[in-house]
Amino acid sequence: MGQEIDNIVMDEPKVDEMKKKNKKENASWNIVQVSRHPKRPILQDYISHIVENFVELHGDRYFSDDKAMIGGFAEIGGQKIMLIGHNKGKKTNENIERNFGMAKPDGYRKALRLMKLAQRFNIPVVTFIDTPGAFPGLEAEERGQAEAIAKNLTEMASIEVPIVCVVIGEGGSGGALGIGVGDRILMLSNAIYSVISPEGCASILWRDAAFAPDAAEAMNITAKPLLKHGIIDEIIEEPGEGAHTDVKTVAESIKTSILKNIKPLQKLSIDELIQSRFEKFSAMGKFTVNK
Amino acid sequence: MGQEIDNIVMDEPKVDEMKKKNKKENASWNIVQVSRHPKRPILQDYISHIVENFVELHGDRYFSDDKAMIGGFAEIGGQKIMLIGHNKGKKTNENIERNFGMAKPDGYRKALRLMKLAQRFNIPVVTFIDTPGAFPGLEAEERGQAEAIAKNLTEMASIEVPIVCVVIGEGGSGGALGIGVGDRILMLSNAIYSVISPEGCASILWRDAAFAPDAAEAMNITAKPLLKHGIIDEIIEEPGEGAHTDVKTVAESIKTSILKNIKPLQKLSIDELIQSRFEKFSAMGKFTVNK
Amino acid sequence: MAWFSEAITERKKTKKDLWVKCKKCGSHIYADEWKKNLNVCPSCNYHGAITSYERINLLFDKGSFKELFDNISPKDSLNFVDLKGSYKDKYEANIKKTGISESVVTGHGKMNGIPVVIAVMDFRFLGGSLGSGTGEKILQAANYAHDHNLPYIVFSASGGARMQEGALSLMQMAKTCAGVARLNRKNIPYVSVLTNPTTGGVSASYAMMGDINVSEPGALIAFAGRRVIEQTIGENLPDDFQTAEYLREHGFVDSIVNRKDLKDYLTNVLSYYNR
Amino acid sequence: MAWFSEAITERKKTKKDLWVKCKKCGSHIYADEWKKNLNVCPSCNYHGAITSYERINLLFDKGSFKELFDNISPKDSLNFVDLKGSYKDKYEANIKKTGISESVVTGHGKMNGIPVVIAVMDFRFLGGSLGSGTGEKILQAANYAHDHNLPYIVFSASGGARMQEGALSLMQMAKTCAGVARLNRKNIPYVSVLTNPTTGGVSASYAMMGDINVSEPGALIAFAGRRVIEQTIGENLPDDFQTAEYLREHGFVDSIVNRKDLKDYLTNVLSYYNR
Ligand SMILES: [Zn+2]
Ligand SMILES: [Zn+2]
Repeated sequence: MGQEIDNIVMDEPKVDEMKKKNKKENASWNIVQVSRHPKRPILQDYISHIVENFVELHGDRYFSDDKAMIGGFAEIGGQKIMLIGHNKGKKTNENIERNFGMAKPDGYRKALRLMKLAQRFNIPVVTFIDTPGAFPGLEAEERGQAEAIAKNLTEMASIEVPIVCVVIGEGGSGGALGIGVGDRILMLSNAIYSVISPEGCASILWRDAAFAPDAAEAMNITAKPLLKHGIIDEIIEEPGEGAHTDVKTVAESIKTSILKNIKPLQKLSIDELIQSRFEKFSAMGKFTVNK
Repeated sequence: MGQEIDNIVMDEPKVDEMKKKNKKENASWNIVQVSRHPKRPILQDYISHIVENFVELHGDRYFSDDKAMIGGFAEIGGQKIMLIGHNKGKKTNENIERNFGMAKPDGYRKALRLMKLAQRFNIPVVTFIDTPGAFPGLEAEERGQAEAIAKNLTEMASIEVPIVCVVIGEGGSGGALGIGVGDRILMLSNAIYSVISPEGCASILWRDAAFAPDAAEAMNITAKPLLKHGIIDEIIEEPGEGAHTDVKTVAESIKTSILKNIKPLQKLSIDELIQSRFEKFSAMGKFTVNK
Repeated sequence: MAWFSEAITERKKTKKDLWVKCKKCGSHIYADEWKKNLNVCPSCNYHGAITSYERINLLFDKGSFKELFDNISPKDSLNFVDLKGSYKDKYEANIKKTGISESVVTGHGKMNGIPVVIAVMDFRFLGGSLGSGTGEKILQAANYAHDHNLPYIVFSASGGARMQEGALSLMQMAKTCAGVARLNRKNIPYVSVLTNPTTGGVSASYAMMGDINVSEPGALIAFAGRRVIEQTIGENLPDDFQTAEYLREHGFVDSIVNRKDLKDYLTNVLSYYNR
Repeated sequence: MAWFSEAITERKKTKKDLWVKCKKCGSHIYADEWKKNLNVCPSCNYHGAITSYERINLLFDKGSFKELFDNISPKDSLNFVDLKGSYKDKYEANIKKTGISESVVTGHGKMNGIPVVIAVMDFRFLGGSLGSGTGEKILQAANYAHDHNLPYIVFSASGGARMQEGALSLMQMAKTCAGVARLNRKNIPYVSVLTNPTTGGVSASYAMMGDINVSEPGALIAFAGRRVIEQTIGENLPDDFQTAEYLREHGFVDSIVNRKDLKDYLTNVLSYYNR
């Protein structure tokens, strides 16, 4: 039934083949492991490597300063930007203070405030995505986690400066997308970006979280298929076994890629920029168009 | 020293005369008493008398639905408006739920949301002011009472539809002004509008709250001097002993005055409207200009 | 996204009976009476599920509704297979079962004489999940409203994003919100009606972005699932947590309106639009 | 508005001494050292009061500051008389005492080469209260920034609105914010620096509306007075309640910056402005 509106050919394994495979050791699951590696570089690592002048700004102007989401003025290779990103920690106390990079509504509202400030100052926004997801807690629901994310998705569509997003680790669902609506979406080669965690998907569709590797593979959460599907624009290759084996090199690659991607966006008029961002997201998704 | 930039002549009593007066029975203090009369009509009374179709809307989209501040679509004499106002109660339980008309930041943010909605729908905003002041509590400070009021003052300066404000009872300080930046400011003849409560002023400048009547008189908090000083534009006369003696009549007067004042504003272009509102508030204040 | 399988199962149990058992109060109601009462329990006002077309019939002036974009249906672009089989088999079965081709029906027509564009989600179709086809239809309808200067109303009923489409479904959140953003910039009213349930990615995108957010009584409106939160905070949640009433209290829903009153409520609200 | 009389009294006590006693930690510091350290306690980093001109000297490149609107002073338009006498006598004494004509000094100049417009409140003048003259100067400076496309910086230090001018002083909150609104519409940066104390009507108007809100350490920033709140809620408040640090925690202050670093901080921030 119906005509396919896109020409992307997936070289997915056939169902029979999948059933034969050892589910625990597929390529996607390996990448999930790397993306969650305890030594995986976090935003603060990249800031210390590539940011020349970070003026951190605080607060959403409504309720709090969410430490799971940081941002401020920054300079990268002479380019002034508004830097915004999920703020995971490494040590236990850091992770508690930063809530493991799971932002509350306050974090998303702070991010939006800084984007509007970037608009006022006329500098590009660069976001760094690295979160297991938005915080699933009582106070987050109570203060409008859904509203905060939804508002960012809506407002980011109209922010009148270039937005470049970089997925550096875990791109967990709506919590990732909440700072992920941009003109260019870059992604580290061992990062993931997914509608639901592999464990969550497995526990629903396989009725057992142990099938997470299967879910990871099935959902196409790694950079290569996401590039094919038009969800990201560019893959930033990590060296060796992953970013944690050579932070300096991967930081430099991120910097180069950001600068390269900002440049052409700065040549667009505001109308062109907004229109092309709208078209970019309008084009996302694969569906059947029936005659 | 200096040249006076305005020509308003105040017929205030001289200092000596004031000292002779019986402070407890001055005209201002009498009006304070009427404005706080337990049977003084509240916003809900006027709504039931003059509003034909009230669609109450709820919530600030951040934290709560503050019951001390209400608002929604309304029709007055065929004119569609966004109605917003402080919501005092009469019975004890009402007053507890509505916090005696003392709004929290959530109330001011809800008011602003509704004003922006009015702007989207292109209908005038009419606000009703009746509050002892913004709520002075821990949670209000914590959630940014100052920010919420300040933001309303700033944003109301740029709302692109006519705004008419009516002071119907107590116009208590920043909590009143937080919904009081408009193109036309109307005031009931027994309402008050003041920078600080007479009691508060007396306890600071007279070191005794019992001097509230003196403070009330000294601060010019009643409609007539406020009209002279250009702070309000029109006095709506109350019948007999005050609005509580004839709610229906005063409600009709309010309605007539609102409709009369909206009309010319609707003929202005957006630029003219914003510019004239800016000029109106720019002109407020009396100071000396030295040569 | 965990709710819908459960909910579907419950619905199936009562489907072919002459009686409907109210999920909330347990009353048994004649199927006819249930239907006549718009799938609302006469005892406790529980608002049961309703199909897209039933909803449309309730809302639109007779004969005025024209469906749009009904040529769009899902696509299994990931060749997604889970324990129960392929996504393709699943959605094809859903198309057959429901007679609609995606989890939302879109179109335009008149409500009490007022022309509007509408999107009505259908929970029967894969739990109302937000797939690429869903997002496309919701965006196209928004664009139609934009281009024709018509108010836009979306009725949500959804378990969230459709995970069988991977991140493609996640992106529908951004895509649909981009449509809302365009309406905002043109000052075209957008009213969101949140019905039971509106959860996950749908709550965190267009459903929460109405100029006015309306809900039916008792509707579950949630970003994270109740059980996930209980695990996170290790304590029980308030009884009314994540209900429409709770959300109104916390500032995210403007009004809670009974199903039978929604048509008049919506047109009353839209009568204030003055551009 | 209750704070300032008290604060002034305390200042007077130490004014003519060779020693300054730190209000926070009680250390005795040589007046010379205190001054050299910009009125900041070397022991506990308490940021003491500083006059407008001292502040301006700290901030502006040598010889670059030009004062504007210094012809404006208060007016006793209500013929206000309280127990201690008339408002007119009070402000005239303040003009004599401070050598400035209102509670704010306005002007323009260069900070590290960057041209800016500035308003610096002076707590010595009637407790930095917001009178009509204050509001007028702050608005005029905003208009100057607007017309010349220059960033605007306001240093606040105030007990709140000036009640001796009645509602006229209240209206200065709206008037100054209208000036901020115009800057916003033109995308001209506005930075607010909140110093000790910034309270009442000043906190609830321009002081809280910075694109960036900066504060000096430990500054009291409050809408309602501590005692009023304690009466309202009938319990004690947290120790750091209404400090700059508390406000940063709650999302209302971007950065807390030591006095000596403020010039570089502000010009660094403004270096990001790209219009
Ligand atoms: Zn029932
Ligand atoms: Zn000290």
